Amino acid sequence: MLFTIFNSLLAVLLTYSMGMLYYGFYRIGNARIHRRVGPPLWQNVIDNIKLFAKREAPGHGIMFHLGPVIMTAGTITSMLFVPFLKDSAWLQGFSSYGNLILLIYLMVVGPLGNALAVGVSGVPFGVMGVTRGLTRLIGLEVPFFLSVALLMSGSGTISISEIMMAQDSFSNWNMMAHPAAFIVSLFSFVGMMGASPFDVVGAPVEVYSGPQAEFGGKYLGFLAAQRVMFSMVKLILWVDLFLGGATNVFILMAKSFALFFFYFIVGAAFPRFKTEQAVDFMLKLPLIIGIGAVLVRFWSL
Amino acid sequence: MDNLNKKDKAQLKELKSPMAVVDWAVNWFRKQSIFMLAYGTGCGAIEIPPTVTARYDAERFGVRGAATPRQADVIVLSGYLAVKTLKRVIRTYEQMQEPKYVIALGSCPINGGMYWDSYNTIKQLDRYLPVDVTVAGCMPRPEAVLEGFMALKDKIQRGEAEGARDYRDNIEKYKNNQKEIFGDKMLPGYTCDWYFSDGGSF
Amino acid sequence: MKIDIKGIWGALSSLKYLFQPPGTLRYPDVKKEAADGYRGFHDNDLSKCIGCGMCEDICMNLAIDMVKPKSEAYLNAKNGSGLIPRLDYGRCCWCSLCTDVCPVNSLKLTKNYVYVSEDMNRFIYTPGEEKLGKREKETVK
Amino acid sequence: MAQDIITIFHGPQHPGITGNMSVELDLLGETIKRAETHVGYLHRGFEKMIERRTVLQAFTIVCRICVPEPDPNEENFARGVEELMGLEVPEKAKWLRTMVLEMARLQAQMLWFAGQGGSLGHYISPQWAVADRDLILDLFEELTGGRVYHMYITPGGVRRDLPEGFLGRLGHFLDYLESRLPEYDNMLLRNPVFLERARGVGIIDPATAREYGVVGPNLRACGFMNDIRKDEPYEMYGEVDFIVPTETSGDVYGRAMVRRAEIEQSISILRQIIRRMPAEKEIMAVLPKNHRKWEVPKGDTLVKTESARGEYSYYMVGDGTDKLRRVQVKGPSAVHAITLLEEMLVDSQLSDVAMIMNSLGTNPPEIER
Amino acid sequence: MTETIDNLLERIGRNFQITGQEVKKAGLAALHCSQEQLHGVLIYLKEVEKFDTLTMIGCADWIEDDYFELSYMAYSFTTFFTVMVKIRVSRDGSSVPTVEGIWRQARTFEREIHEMFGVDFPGNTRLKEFFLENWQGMPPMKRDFDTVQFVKDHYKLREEGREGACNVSVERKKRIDAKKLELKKEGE
Repeated sequence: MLFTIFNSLLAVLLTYSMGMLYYGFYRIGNARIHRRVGPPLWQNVIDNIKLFAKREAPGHGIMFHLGPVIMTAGTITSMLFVPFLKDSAWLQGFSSYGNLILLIYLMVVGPLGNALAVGVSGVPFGVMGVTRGLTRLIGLEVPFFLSVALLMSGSGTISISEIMMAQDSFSNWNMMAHPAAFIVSLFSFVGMMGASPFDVVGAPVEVYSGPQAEFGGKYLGFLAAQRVMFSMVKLILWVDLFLGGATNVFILMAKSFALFFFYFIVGAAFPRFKTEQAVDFMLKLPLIIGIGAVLVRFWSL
Repeated sequence: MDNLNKKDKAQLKELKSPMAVVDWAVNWFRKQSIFMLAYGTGCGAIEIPPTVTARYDAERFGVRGAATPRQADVIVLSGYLAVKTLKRVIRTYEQMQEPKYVIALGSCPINGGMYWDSYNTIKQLDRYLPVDVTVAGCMPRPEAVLEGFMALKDKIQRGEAEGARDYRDNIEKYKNNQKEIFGDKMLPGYTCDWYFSDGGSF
Repeated sequence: MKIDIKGIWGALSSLKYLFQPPGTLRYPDVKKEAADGYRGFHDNDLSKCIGCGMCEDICMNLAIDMVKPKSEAYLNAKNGSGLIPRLDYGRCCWCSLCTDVCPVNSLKLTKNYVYVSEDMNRFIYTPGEEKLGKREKETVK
Repeated sequence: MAQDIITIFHGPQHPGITGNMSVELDLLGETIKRAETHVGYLHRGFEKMIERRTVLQAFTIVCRICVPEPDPNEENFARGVEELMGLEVPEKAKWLRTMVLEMARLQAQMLWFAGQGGSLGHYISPQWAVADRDLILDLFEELTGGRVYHMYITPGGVRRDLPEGFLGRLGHFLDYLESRLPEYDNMLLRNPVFLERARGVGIIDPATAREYGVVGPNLRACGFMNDIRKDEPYEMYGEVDFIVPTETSGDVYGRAMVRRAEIEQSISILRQIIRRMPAEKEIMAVLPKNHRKWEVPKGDTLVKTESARGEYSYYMVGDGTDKLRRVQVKGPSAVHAITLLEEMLVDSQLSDVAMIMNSLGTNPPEIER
Repeated sequence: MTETIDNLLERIGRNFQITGQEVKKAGLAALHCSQEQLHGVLIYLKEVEKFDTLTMIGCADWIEDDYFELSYMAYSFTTFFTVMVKIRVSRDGSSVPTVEGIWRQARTFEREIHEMFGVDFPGNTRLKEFFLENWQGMPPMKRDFDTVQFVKDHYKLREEGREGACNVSVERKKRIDAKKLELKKEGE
């Protein structure tokens, strides 16, 4: 039991530092594309600590306080059901008790909790951001479910660990074995990470910063930390599902960074879609590929 | 990118008690990460984009834009303030979270500037809001604006950038001054006090 | 449904700057000299100033007051009124009319432009007689 | 189900607003049902201040009317005073004025480009465009002594002659900018997401454009070839060759294309000016030394200048003293930012507000002075 | 026959009672008419002469003769002529029916003149507060509105550090007198 708790803490620490590192790179990389120097690599950590060091934070009653907490809790719970490494006792969390379907549900819990808090705050921009987020979710989830379904039927299991185990060599990686599923999932991946062109939820020029509009001080600190950790969870999940998992932390970082780099270039190069354009986009190309792949799959069964 | 520069290290060596070190560290984090509220109040708004974009790149110093007052640390009042704007600025300032800072750019907030005889702009900003740093110029160049940010950083590190506390302590004085121009169309008291039923922070 | 491959490729082509050195002027380390004739802060050559008050007259912002200097030593023999201009940087707009109108070219604009203070009362300055901002907590460059 | 309309204020403190103004929006979901513009956050009472100042003193404040592009104001004011006083401007001064106006147009278009990208959440464009615009400001700094406010075009001529080697540096800059333009196109203007969002949004139909007196690129994007530089040539615009680019769609994309083409035209005009700049030294008409002796005779006139966002009109009234009786300013934004914008925004989406306002070139200080 | 601005003025003069007209410069003419004639002239300009748009409505305060001069500037995109139609209205409590029905953007211009000069435009649908907020007292653009006095009453100018300003001519006279006195003494 103690080992599990220690392992969980380690997972939190690892995702936090990995996330801060990646997003530090993200800011510097963006700055370079902008032809400027950019902040130091650890600027995100400084920002985060500063937010926690703010003396004041606005409150709107108990539900508002709970929002960031639910969000962070949701993130950490999802994290615990994702195995980080294969063939290792380390960084497994509770993944042996859960499966992919549970995880898909858990990943939605955080945003829903936040939606309640934003609703309590009564800020129209926040409410609008949440509405946009939920609308966008419809677009994102459909291709994601399709690719996950393909994967599950392909591997014949719903356990993440087992899916990961099955990918023993490069040619067996799900990315090679089920290229259609991988491509479809990449679209939802970019959307789930909140990169342009699917970042309409928190667009500052439209709805201030959407769901975060009313959060300041330590709440924002929680949300910022939560965001980077959640991004890492998604990266690791994709590594597990499609890139053959990782046997140690360095391989994990290398693989997840490759995915992160993809997200980064897409985010840097494109402006953002409107909400319905984003949903439209998701329900066109990815959906067609996805449905095509599913049909092919059932044909071959 | 020497974040802990020589000046900081020298200061750190002089500190004696652990609490002082903690205070120092908190101030260090505050000064290294400054979220600037994007509110173009006057002409000076035109020199803010060059300051934060590629040519001068204020993000090197940890200065970045924030969208809403809740997330911001510093409000840059760039130039003259019409009476109508001042009302919104006060409201915005009161919504920001402590510790919060004000940078004033240009001549106009100091003594009216070239609009000293205009019937619709205020003449002395520090009568209505606590100003931390003022930069001279009409408009200040991006270099001068950067120097303004550095002066603010020094002030934060010294622990003297407590405009918000000053505003709370002397709320009577500030509100009376504001009343002089708004008359009975005053804003309600300190925004947080009436906006949040549970009293703001805990 | 059409996929605009050319457009997508074009958009991605801007990412090539990721591998190129940035074009930022690293300000505090590298300073860019202001151009000749930049309208920065004032300087008054007191050996020439005749105290005519033309600068005070033309300034519509009432930024210039003619005042008695701290000591008579600042005045030259030709100074008719015994007064020199004092500037209020809470009014000045650096339009340069005062220097254009100066009959002996004693009042000039320099290339310096950085003056940051924490006190709004410290923006009054008599060029020639004193230096701008010798006090603490101020930045002058 | 009852329809829940919520009212929000888009501005004045909002990252998606151009300058310091605010639009009150009634929203049903994300669709705008009613829009109302609130201005006056920047009102300084310029007309009153000009009444109190002599002509020479007033010329230094008119440039503050429009922050992104101050020179058309100086030009208008100077030309109005010259018309009223019957002054003759030396030829070189006219060339210099034309050059400054074109440089100002170029930098204003860059600023528009920055805003257009920024309003779509594409953060490369503001970073690149503002940094490249800074190079023009450096040239301005050399020529006029100021980065943003130049106070260069004065009644009777211009204030300074060209610095040594200035035209060469201007030419270099133009070459640089021209080499960058394809990259700008690739980055934003041909970006599939931009096309998807900008086409068919914020349409002004030609009849409305005419009736409201929409000016500048907004008018030209509706298919009209109207440009004050061509219609009523001032300074040296009659001497240089340029075309007036037009589009027919009248939407955000059309306006973007017109502005993009105008950048090229400005570059070509500036190249012609570099070639034809006279060498003489005279840049000022002869005027009394004492500014209180510049008497403006009784009479009134209307002067117009084409800025990057459209035509600036100055109605100037002299009354025989050293001060002007009245200078009334109508900026290009005054026609579209209030009544027309309110009508355009109805039934559009909240996401498009920032983009539409940027593409119209809304600039509050010129509405309210 | 090419269209000239003189022909245009002549045609208008034939149809309406014009009290005065002048050509200011190429493409810019002014004509004076009474308030009753205003709408007729403007509708004629728009409908018959195809003056598509209203550039602006100018207003000048001639306080000596106690009237405001309103200039409606109509602009034609085909001939590039501007015609200023000028009317005189009394300085206090005057009202001019709106021209919003002819050109819609006149709404904004009238709204501004209403706020800045206090001229009433009956029929204008948006005649409410525009630039100023909660303004009481005299409209600010009137000539007799003293803005410096207003500033002194409502705002405080920073006086600290600005003491001791001297008048140049007074000081010069003092110094000359002192010199003279010195010379006199020396002479004695």
